[in-house]
Amino acid sequence: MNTFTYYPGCTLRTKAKDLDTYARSSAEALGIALEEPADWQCCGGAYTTAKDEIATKLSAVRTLNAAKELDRPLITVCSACHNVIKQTNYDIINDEDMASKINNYLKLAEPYNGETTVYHYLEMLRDVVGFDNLAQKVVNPFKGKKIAAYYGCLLLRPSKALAMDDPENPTIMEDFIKAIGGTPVIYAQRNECCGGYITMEDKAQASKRSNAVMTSAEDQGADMIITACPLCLYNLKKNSDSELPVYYFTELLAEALGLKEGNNE
Amino acid sequence: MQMNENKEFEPLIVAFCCNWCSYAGADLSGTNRLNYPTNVKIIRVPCSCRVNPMFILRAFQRGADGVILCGCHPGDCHYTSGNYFTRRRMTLLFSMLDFLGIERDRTRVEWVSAAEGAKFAATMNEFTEAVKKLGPNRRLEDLRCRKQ
Amino acid sequence: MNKNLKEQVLRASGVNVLKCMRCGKCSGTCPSYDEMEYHPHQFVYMVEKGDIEPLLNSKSLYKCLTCFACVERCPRNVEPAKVVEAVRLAAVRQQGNNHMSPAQLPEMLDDDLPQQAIVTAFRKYVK
Amino acid sequence: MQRIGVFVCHCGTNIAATVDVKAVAEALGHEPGVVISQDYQYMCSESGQNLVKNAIKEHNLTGVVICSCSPRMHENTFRKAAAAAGLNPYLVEIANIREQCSWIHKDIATASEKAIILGRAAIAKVHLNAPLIAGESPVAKRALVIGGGIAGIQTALDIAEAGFDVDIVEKQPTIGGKMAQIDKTFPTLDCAACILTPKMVEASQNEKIHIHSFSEVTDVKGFVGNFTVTIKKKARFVDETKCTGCGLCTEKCPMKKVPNEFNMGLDNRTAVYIPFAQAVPKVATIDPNYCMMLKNGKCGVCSKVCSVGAIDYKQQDRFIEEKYGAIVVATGFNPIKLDKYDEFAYNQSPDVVTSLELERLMNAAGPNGGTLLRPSDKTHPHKIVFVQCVGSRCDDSKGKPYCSKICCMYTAKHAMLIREKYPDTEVYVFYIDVRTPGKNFDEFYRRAVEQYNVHYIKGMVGKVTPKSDGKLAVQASDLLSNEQLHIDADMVVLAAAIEPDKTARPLATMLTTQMDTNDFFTEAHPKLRPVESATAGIFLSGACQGPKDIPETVAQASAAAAKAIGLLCKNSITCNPCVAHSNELMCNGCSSCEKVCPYGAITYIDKEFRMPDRTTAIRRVASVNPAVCQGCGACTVACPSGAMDLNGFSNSQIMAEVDAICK
Amino acid sequence: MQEAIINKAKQLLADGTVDRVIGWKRGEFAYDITPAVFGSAEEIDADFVYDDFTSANVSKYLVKETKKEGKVLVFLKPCDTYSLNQLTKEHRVDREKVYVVGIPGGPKLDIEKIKAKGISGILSVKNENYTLKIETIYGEETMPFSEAILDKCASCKSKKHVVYDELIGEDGEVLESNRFDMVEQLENMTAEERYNFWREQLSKCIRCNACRNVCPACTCEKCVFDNPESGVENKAASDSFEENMFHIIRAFHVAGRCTDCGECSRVCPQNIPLHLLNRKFIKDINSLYGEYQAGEDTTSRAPLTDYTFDDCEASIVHERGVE
Repeated sequence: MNTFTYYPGCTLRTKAKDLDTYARSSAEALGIALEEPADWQCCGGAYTTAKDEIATKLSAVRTLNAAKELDRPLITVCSACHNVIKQTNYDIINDEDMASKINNYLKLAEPYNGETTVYHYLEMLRDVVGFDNLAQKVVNPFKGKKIAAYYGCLLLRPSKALAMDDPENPTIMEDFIKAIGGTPVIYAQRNECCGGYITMEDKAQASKRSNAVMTSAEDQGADMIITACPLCLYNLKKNSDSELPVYYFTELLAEALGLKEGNNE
Repeated sequence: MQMNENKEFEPLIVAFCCNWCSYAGADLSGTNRLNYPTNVKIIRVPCSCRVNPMFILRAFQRGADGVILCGCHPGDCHYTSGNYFTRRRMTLLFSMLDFLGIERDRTRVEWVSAAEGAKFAATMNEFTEAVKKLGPNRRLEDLRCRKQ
Repeated sequence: MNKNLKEQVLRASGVNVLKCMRCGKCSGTCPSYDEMEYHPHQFVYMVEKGDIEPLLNSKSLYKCLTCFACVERCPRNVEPAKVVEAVRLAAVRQQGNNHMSPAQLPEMLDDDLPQQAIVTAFRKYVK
Repeated sequence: MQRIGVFVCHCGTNIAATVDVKAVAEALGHEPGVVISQDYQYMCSESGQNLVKNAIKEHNLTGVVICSCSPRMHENTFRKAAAAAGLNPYLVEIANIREQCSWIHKDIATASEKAIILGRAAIAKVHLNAPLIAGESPVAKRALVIGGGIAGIQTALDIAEAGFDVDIVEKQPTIGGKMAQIDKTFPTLDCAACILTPKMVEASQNEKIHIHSFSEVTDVKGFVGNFTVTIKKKARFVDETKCTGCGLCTEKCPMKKVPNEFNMGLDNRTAVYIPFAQAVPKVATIDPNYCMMLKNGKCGVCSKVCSVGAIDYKQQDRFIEEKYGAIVVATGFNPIKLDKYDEFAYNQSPDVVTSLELERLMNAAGPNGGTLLRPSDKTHPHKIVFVQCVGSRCDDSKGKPYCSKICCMYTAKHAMLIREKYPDTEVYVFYIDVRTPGKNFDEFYRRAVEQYNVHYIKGMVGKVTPKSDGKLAVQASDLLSNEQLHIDADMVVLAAAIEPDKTARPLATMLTTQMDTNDFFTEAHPKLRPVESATAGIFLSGACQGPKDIPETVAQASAAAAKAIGLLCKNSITCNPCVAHSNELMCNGCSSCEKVCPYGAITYIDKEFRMPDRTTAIRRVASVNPAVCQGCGACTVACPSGAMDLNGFSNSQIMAEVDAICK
Repeated sequence: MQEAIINKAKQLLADGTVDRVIGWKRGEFAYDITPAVFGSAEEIDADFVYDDFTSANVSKYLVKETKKEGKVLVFLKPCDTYSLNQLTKEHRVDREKVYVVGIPGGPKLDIEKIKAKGISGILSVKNENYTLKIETIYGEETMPFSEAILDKCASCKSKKHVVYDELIGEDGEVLESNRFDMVEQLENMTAEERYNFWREQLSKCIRCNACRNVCPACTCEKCVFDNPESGVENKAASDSFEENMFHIIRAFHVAGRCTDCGECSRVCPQNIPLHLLNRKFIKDINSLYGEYQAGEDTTSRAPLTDYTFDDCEASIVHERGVE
């Protein structure tokens, strides 16, 4: 059995339990053990790119270092955590000055220099499990369902740091949809921001953005949207006028694997 | 090696430059009036691959304090492959000199294109400084086989 | 022109604004364009000119979604979002200039709002 | 006994201001072997040269050292002067006391001291210089043009006009290249086919021109005047000599779903095909990737309908070898792939097209017979958005750092043609800069704006979103009005950057020519030798050297032809005498030198030697072909015994320079 | 073994397979074994020797012998076969004119190590069950075989014959050797220490040229150091530097060609560890350009006449190891 260090993040413990629960149960069914590090802190939700910001990067480095000490790759599932942790790791590797400031501050037993490999759960499905293998384990395929993958802004950008997929023409979620038997729907707004970050302050702007995303998906004939981000899910549901259902991709995964009751007949 | 009036050590630097890129790059730094020290004396060769390790050792033997070899960037050799051979030869030669305990900073390979006049001057300034710090070349010139 | 502020923004962002060729693709791709008073390309250009005060006081700072569309699509690798962030940091780091306070929170919240929204807002807008 | 003359140039004040030229001349006059040492205002001037010539005669000099500017500047001048005075030109050495001394140093004392040392090194070298006589090698009176686009065709026509045989190698089944795909040409709006196809026919009918279509260069050996080239004639499964181009086979071929590359895949062709009506040679070709007969042996329709029996399913690739005196590269360009630019939805909507695709959509021989229709639903587009600089002027991993040069003009052309033909269609052009240097170019662009009311908007499209109603939601910035525009367009046209053809790089390796990082061939000199490569005998024509429009391409093609003709006119060429040579008595025959020679100039012969004990022994020794050797010297270092040495840069000469400098 | 070899030699001479035999014969002392050419069975019976002191690599003699008429029989130990392959590759030896019989290799004995035990006046040395019985003019002495092994045999790289026409005895395998240990030890010293080490060693050089003369890679028709035209001619070193020049250039000239047979150090009368220079090059080549064993075959491209586009830059020397 493959074991990975698993970082759920704050939201998955509270408002996005579905994202977390089904990620775990599905991983188990796919022969992947996810192990949480003993004590992790919230990643901060957004990466501060500024070079003179050190304090805001520390919690992510602690998580990365915890994974390094366990000598296993680090898996994240929330798009935001994934973005923050990967960008932190990228900057530590590429910005010596920043790395030394962070290490000076943290005083770890051994300095952290970007040794940990960070995977998004989807990358794990693609690169460790393999979508072909996944397809073979599907018991309830989403046959005939037109599913629109929503990447949002966090999952792919900046592509230099995240290096997950082509930032303009991604296929990882579409391949995932094919693996669970569905038909992927490609729509232009799949990699545009839903406006989630501004939802507390400016509902109008958030709603304008979510509507743009939902309409684009509807236009291309989607039956449902999947996402990896709790904030996107909240925003697309709450702030758009669309009735299109929005799910976490892990929900569909669990359903396909027969681990969750669903309505995919 | 020469000493100027205030007795500051002035190293003698021999620079082998390939005719097509680096010698032209050196000319360009002249055309642009980019200064580098008089310590550097250039010997023109058709290609960096013409430089025999014997020339380098001979320069050290006769009193050079540093030897630098400049050629076209890998991939840009006028003769297509010359500098690739240079790269291997000099890597091994420098490694051997290091193995014999000769200071590493006395030897250097730098790729300078015909357009890189500024790089040529900067490289020569830097290299001269580095050799100056090492002081006179005694080890290679004076690796006394008969111990005193 | 405020030289110190410009230096500070350039250093913090790590962006070379001189690479900008004024194509406007950042502003063409920006999802918050209409909500912004100063647009991504203006941030880059005004920082280049050292004309930073107007940016410091603009609500545009809080309309940027940090979605990195401009960063990804800039043909010259300029990374406008990083400039916006550096200016925003310069603004909220000023005494008493936090953009948000915990007192405002209750009215903004609803039952479904994920934590990350609050965490993120405080990270971005509060020093 | 050597009699060496030293001549120190003031170069006006260029040298004399920082180097005490009198002191230098004085000091060098005391060097061993120096019989005369003089200084002069301008050594390169006529009177300066006369000074040298007179001294050679008067003092019966055996060597000359000129302390002046870089040898890259005037080495040839002084060599010629020496030759005119009866001294072997290779007995002249230059000490570079301008670029590498006076111009970079400020202190007169140290600069003068260095100038003396450089002079001394040159004197030490010239002591060991040997008179060299440049050899000659014959020139094959035939040229090869690689690439059969407008550049290659024009070059071939010009060379043929001068009376030389010329072969065109074209990898496609027909010549014509990109220009054949273009509809109209700027700024005159005359039809491309109307001006190109007569040239194609002219080329095919010219008895001096031999077209190898559907062929590739696979190997190049030799050197200027004497190249041996292997050409692969790919199997087209049709006997070129028999096929009449009647086209019956293409009508009857049952395999009709092959993407038509000539129309940029916008429609289909058959498995046996003639690329377009005016193809030259007008001969059918069978595409083995689609032909049912070639794939699984079932069909044979074309063979049955061909009345002349030209179909040959058993045809094999053929290789031919030919000798050429000159080679002209005319490999052209392609638009880049737009996979990485999906913010413009190129992969998502068939109505987002490249400019070259638009050419085909508008062309009378194109998929819609010349009526501009949207590829998705064949309706007439009412709003079209053009995006400039897609992938050009980029500093990222996706695009190209250069300006593709032709896009501004062809976009203005497209916009104008559309407005002319379909006045009800709104046309928007998003530009960063409109670049129109060229005769009548800016006037042309202004006409698009002023006369045809094309909306030119300074700004860039940031996102294209296809919608359910078939519209393309274009989101873009308008920098001058400082607003974000949202246009519901029917079509979006992307001006994709152009890049050199992918075959260029392997070809450059075969030809041992240089390329820049973008895979454009590098000219021998960016200003003064723009159509020659640095490798003698290889010339550059058209967009393989850099982005170019048609008139520029044709101009360069004729220029390359002129250079090639200049070479072919000679019966023989003078070789560089600074080449390697092997001392047979010391050669081990070990093959080390042969392995590092980039030109294959070294071969081995078995030679009989008399041994000290009066017996004879046969030894394998290296022999350098002086016409092939370019004088890099790689072999001299690979040789452990020192048998291999280089004329003009011999071991002892370089060693003497080292000694003089380190004295 | 000596008998088997002698019989083989006589048989091949008798049936006309070969015209001459390269082997070894005894010199002034019992342990002083030198290469020799034999033309007849009588000569072989009289002088041919093969014992624990027969360590000389005779492959180099083939350069001259194959220039003559007729075929030559040569007996090669595993390490010597690498030399022959390398010479064949460089066209120095005509393989067609050689009949190779592979014979088992060492370990061979080093007389200096026996003498170092204070044993002198040696008349003969016999190996009895890995104990050496040494007969001297002062009586018999004994010492363990293992203490008298040649250095080059102690770090043997291969027991495999890479070329032969026939074998006497079994063929062996390429070994995992410790031959780079000393090089590594030096690399880990400071530059100062290395400098002092080599000054100590090279100052012993008397420029006798034994290393060059024995080296199977040094077969130049005329050595650059003997050639006035090379600019570096110095038959006897005129200044201290020239010894260094000689040894560096010699090592450089054989870099990528040296099979690491160890003969240079074996024959050095001053016991200078010259093989370390060669091994340094071999070690560098292996680590920078991929494993390469000169003489392993006759076709591969030698590392110094080859390159890849992404070879490391010379600055790598500055970046690694101890300054």
